[in-house]
Amino acid sequence: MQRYSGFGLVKHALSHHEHWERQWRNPTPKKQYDVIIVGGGGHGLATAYYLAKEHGITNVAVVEKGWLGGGNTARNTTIVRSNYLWDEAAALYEHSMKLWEGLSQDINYNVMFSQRGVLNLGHTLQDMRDIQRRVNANRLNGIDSEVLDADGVQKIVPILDCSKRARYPVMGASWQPRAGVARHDAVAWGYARAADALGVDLLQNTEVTGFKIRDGQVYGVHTNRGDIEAKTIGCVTAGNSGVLAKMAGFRLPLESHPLQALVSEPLKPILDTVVMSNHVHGYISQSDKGDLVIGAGIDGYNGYGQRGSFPTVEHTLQAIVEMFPIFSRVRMNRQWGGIVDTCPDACPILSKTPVKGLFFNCGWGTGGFKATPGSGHVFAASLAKGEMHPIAAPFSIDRFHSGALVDEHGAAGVAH
Amino acid sequence: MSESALSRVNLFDSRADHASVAVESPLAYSWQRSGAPAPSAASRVVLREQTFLGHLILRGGAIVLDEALREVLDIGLPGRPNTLSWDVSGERSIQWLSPDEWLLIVPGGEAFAVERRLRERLADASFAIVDVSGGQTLLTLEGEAVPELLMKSVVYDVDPSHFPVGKGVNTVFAKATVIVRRSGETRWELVVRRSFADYCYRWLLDAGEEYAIGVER
Amino acid sequence: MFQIYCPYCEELREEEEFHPKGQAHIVRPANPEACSDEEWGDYLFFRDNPRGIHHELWVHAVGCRKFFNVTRHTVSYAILETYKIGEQPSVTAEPAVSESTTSTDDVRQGVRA
Amino acid sequence: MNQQVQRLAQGGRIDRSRPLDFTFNGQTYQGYHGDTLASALLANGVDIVNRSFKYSRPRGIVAAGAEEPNAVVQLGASEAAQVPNVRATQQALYAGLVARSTNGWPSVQKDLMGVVGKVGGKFMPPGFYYKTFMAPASMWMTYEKYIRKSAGLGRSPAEADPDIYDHRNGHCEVLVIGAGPSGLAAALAAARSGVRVILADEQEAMGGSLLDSRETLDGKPADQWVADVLEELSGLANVTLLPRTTANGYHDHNFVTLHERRTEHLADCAPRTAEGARQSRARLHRVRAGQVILATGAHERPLVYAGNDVPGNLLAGAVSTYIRRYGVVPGNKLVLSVSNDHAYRAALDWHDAGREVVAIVDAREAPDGDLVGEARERGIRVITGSAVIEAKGANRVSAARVARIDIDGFRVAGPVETLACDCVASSGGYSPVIHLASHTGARPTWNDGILGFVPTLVDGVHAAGGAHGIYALGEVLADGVAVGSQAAAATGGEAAEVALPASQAIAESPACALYQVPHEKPTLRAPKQFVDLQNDVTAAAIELATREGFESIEHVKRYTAMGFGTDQGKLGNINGMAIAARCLKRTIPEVGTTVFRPNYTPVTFGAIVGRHCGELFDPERYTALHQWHVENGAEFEDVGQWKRPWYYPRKQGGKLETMHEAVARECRAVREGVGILDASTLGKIDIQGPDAREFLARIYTNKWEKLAVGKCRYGLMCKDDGMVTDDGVTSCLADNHFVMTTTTGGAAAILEWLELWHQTEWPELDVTFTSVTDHWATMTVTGPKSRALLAELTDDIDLDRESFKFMDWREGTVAGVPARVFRISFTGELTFEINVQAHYAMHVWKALFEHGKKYQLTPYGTETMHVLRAEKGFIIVGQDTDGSVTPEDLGMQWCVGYDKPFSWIGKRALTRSDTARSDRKQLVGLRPKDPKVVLEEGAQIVFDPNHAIPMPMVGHVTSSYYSPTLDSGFALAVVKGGQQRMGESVYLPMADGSVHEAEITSTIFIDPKGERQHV
Repeated sequence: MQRYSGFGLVKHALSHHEHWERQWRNPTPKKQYDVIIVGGGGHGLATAYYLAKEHGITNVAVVEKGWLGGGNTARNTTIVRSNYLWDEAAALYEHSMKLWEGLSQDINYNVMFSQRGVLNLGHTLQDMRDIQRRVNANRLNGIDSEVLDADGVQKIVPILDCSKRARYPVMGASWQPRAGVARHDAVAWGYARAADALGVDLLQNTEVTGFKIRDGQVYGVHTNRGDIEAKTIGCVTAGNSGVLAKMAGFRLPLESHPLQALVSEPLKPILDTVVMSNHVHGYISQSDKGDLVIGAGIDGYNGYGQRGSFPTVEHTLQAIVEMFPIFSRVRMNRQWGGIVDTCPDACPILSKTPVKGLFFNCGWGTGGFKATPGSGHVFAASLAKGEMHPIAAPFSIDRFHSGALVDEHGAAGVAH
Repeated sequence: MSESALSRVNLFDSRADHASVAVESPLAYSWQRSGAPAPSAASRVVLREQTFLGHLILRGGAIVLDEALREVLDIGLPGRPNTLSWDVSGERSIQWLSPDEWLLIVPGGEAFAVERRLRERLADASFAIVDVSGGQTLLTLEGEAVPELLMKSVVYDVDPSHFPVGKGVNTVFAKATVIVRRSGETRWELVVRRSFADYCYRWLLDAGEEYAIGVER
Repeated sequence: MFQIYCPYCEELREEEEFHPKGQAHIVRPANPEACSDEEWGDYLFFRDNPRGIHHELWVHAVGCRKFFNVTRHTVSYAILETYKIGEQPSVTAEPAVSESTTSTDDVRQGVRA
Repeated sequence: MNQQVQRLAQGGRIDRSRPLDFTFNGQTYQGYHGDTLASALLANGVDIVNRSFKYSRPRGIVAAGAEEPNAVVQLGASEAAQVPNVRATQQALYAGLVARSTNGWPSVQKDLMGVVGKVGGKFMPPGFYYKTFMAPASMWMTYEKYIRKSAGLGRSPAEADPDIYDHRNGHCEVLVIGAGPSGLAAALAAARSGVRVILADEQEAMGGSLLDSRETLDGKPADQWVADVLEELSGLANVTLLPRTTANGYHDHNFVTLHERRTEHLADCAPRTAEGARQSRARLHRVRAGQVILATGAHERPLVYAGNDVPGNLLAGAVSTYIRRYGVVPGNKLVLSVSNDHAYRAALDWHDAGREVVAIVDAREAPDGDLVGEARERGIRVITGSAVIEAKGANRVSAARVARIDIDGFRVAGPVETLACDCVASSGGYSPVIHLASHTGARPTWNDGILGFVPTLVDGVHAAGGAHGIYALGEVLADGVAVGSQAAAATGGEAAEVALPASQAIAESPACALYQVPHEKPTLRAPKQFVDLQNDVTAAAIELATREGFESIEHVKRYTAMGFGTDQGKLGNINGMAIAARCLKRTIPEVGTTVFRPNYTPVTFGAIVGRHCGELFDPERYTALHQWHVENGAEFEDVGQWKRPWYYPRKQGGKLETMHEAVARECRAVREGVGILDASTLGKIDIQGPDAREFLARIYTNKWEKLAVGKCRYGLMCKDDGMVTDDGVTSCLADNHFVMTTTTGGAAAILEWLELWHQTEWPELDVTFTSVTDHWATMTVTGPKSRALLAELTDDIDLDRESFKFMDWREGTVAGVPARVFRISFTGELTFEINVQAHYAMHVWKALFEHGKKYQLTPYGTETMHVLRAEKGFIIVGQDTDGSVTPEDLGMQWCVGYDKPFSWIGKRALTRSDTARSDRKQLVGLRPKDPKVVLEEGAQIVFDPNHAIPMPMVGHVTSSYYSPTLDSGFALAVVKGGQQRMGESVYLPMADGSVHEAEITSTIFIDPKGERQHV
């Protein structure tokens, strides 16, 4: 792998950039691998990378029906935080956060992880109770988190309307300083390049059309480029997980919904932190390019169309202008939609399945991007050992039968 | 008619004697808070509150209710969804709300008597009547700009060419729910829930500014 | 934004008047006590999630307040039909055989609602 | 005042009798009414309008419409009126307009960053930031600070917007987008058929390309036909004409958002109407159309050649537009580089304006169309088989380097000739404007015949004219009429005649496919050839991206940032794809296309928000007593959309009480005297029908079959997962008649919940549900003196404790008003809940206060209500529960009918393996060891406060207050296995490092036997 550095950049510039190498190969599929990862998004690529790096399993294929990082990795609003309420979720997201903190150096690719802090605003007494509960839990779980009052919020975001005039005045917030944003595409590309360098085959434009299952044990996949065999297969296909599960003969408690986001035209820097409001219902940050990056809730119906309904956008911008009246004259450049696979308890599934050797990692709902490194890390460990990693174990499919849900709806705030 | 049918529900006249009791319409607070711009020659929309009418929700099968209504009030149930009909005086109206739900509006003070007579007439049929007079109010909007004003407020198609007199729908009004009815060429009605009345009033004043909206009290 | 034909109001209305309520034709088991934890979990949480034709329950919340069913394509978002509670769809993805090959649950026989 | 040096003495659609002064970058200029800011700047000879984003290169105006990438300015004379990123080509000029370049320091003319761009440009290939700034790790945030400094174009205002925006929900049978020739023809055909038509066009004037056309219709200038059609359309009642209105988003089922700029052509703040009314600055039309016609025309593609970003490089069509529409010639000596006939118009217009056309450089070997012939006849030099390979110049084009090129071999095939000029215009063909069609998710298809993508259309959407690659005027008009008639017919319109005006047939020779022009040097070494001007994306960047393995066009776009600007790649995307295709040795359709997303052009946030902001952001729901609460100084709490009195601080010795003081006083009043609460916000549902009782038994956890008429009962509701979702008291009014109360926040959801079960599962039950929340006002009179007070106001209700028992209800008259009175209690005290029709609530409330004076009747709010109920261990759903709590977790087994015949909603789930665990978190009381401590709500509970982090947490505090009655803090909490741990100590480690100790107790702190409510 060609090592990236500032010095290297200068060298390349002097030779007219004619000597940059491919960031990853475009290999022909082999007949057999030790592990197949279905899905070349951030989570799948991270899984492949950690399989190779941490577990020495390099005979791995990542099978992607389109282009790498082309699903929700390419369509999210890039927020990274770990201030989840329940111990199980907090452990998972904090594990991820720790990996984020050294990621650029680890994979030699600047993912621009910017720890500019996240505020989750409270606008009602119940909001504040929930915030206190979550912050106290975070603290005892070793996650940086504090409760701010309205004045404290105002100090951090001077342009936020914290006045009493607001329909739902800001009463306070939770504040996680280590949280922030990252450059979404770079995460996929960085993992891809690093995994490729360790020998992982990244197979783009390769669509899984079925599983090869014998006596309840998976041993390969059918694809549009021929059959590929492996006795361990991890599916990391977000919104398409239900379709794949159906191919393997079982169901998942998942529904795929549109989640919309939008950006403004680029503006000179004006907002340095991430501001989220569950009650008024919107969240916002400003990218390094200057766009205000804005999102809100999911549309209530199932949809694979990568678009949602306009009223969702209207409500989102109403919330943004309610919180930031000075943005009224700013203009919305572009909107888009992702497909989020949501579980009934707003937590993911990291689980074995009724088919031996076949593992699923899905159901991240609106929380997928921030979990990318942690998800890949614990899923890789689970695939390598054939047993779920302790951090992943609470997220098995069984919980929907036993009732041991990890319900992050109630108190985690806007789940992004 | 069986006494027992009547006894199986609680028939209660919640209307007080308006002569001895101070009574406040749902817009009472709004008059105080937001005022009421007087109509002028420039007013292309004039708003009035028709206070303290009797509002009854009728539930049940169309056929039995239709017969009972004809007998008691001499109005037939509207035949089509999302329409309403009036009695000859124009003071009483009955509106389709759903296949088994209608809104009956009668002059103030009549609601309880009408309910009792309908109940007596309907006896053991499967039906329900609920007095909701205290919970909603009727606003009339009159003037040539009413459709324009409504287009700024409701998602339903209120173009007069597509919303004939006698049409009435329950729909989204700004961020509230109202019933929109057309009762004349340039006369429209809104049935508004009490707790949302101030919001709707403020919305109407705001949206009506460009039509020099006036309020008759 | 969808425009949905309400089978009770008998006209097309704007999506803002409706709420989606999940998959249609989910019937509560007649004898819950006889269900295993697994069957009960399936009834509570497991839903079809097709990429294609889907039958959904909607309610005309700001309208006639009636629940009804919608057959909708989850990629094109085209609404293929709407029909009342108690009726069956006329447009289905596959011949009306069970969707999933592993569907073992007698829980969801008899689609009534 | 500068001269309008480039303004022609005549011609154009501007009004020379109405000069307008405006300011750009601090300098005052003059233009005319009818100008855009861009045409006025060009008229004044302003070359540099901005600096580029990444390399700080000087940039000038390139286009005349929505596709302009460079002339993006900051508008606004005052702080509050600032508008970032306005395209000068779409901004009408008005008197006093103030605009500035968005980049460039200290000025766009002498920009210091330009030096950085020149030197550093080499070191900023695409994705350079992914490859650098990684060491040391701790420095990234510092690096980023500097990267951010160069971010953005314009700036946000720092003050709130003085203007308003609104919405209009439009409905029509036919929506025509674009009022060029095809749109006007389609609108006319549809309008004459009688259906409702909306015609929207983004420009100041309707007519599109006909406004600057060289062609005639019926022998008259084309804009005369435009005027005639518009006159007819504006006279038709079924037609709405919307100029200055851009269709920005196509959404499902023919829902289209139109952004109408209502005053932006007049001033930077919306002026009031003559009558003094506010008018909205912009209006968002939310249009639901039966049929949609996309008559959006086509955008011209520039050629990609070296130095193509130096000011003075323009689109050929823009040159024509500026000359013919605005009477402005953007230079003196033109070199035109083309791949098609149509673009020859620029040279002819330039020549007509009396300026020098140095040469037309045509990439084709033997063009022979009518326009080519006309150019040759005028003696204009036509150089064939060649192209401008490079424009020279620093702040303005000074020369064009022209050479023979071999398109297929992608190389320069002959000697280079340098032509002195100050303007290079180019045209590489036309791209249909397919944006709206691709908002549906439908991928467009490549058409080799027109060298462009044509839209794939969903049902009910049509394209007309240039939007699907029909360009000859006669055909465009015929297409418009045909499509308009077809759309109207599909929505029930009557067939109508539309006679087509006579147009000339112009013979054209076929265009050739040319995107990037080769240079003598290979792309990576050649001077920069820009593809996306706004984002400084070059042909070399695309080539480099493909070399690095970015092969999907989506990867290329994302790696280079191509098309991510505010112009969204309108000029550059096809060229970029063509370059990627060349590098990857594929065809353009193999490389694919990218999906355009809304918006077509940017839309003001305010317009999307409409009036749903400030006071009207969300409804405030009021009870019938709201005015009294306001007048009596209540502080309010938001509960759902309701405004509820939170507490009523009084002035004590000139000072307003704190909440703590007010609540203590209110609590004492209730426990010792009498208090009153406005409980009108509780949900109330009237339930009638013979099966009402059966229905209640299925939906509630507890039993209902024996509840007698005149009695009330508390009920708990679960979802079918066994988790508590609502609670309240339901009263039996008669055998077949109940009234249910719900939580304030849950009212609407519970009504829908009841309907769901009734309509979908149990339609055989004869029962109806009707909301009566707003009909009844509810006044809770509570405290030991409540009976005495109420006795003064009623003479027809026997208030005696034996005849009117706890959990009974009675009807009668209170203060002369018919009332239902319920003896239920949420405070633990003797309580009468008085329900009257809301119209009389104020009368009764005031009467109670009149008579209540001698009892010191005290109004109390939600905070006191919470303290009083918590002292009694009464839960608040949503505060003491969170969707993961069962009735058993709450210790409310007494409220669970385990042996009811019907397996009620929630029952089965209680026996699931996890739900049946005995060590679940259970509701208990907590008494802090230090009575002065009021535990924090949300504080986490541990058994071992000395455990290392992460510390095992066993529960949390759900409700916590100071109790004036106990003179101590107390709390409700959920604790793992708590119901078996009475008397044990738990610990609450706080953020400040302190650890509170508390004892687990019963949830009932006061009057455990419940005697007080029975008095």
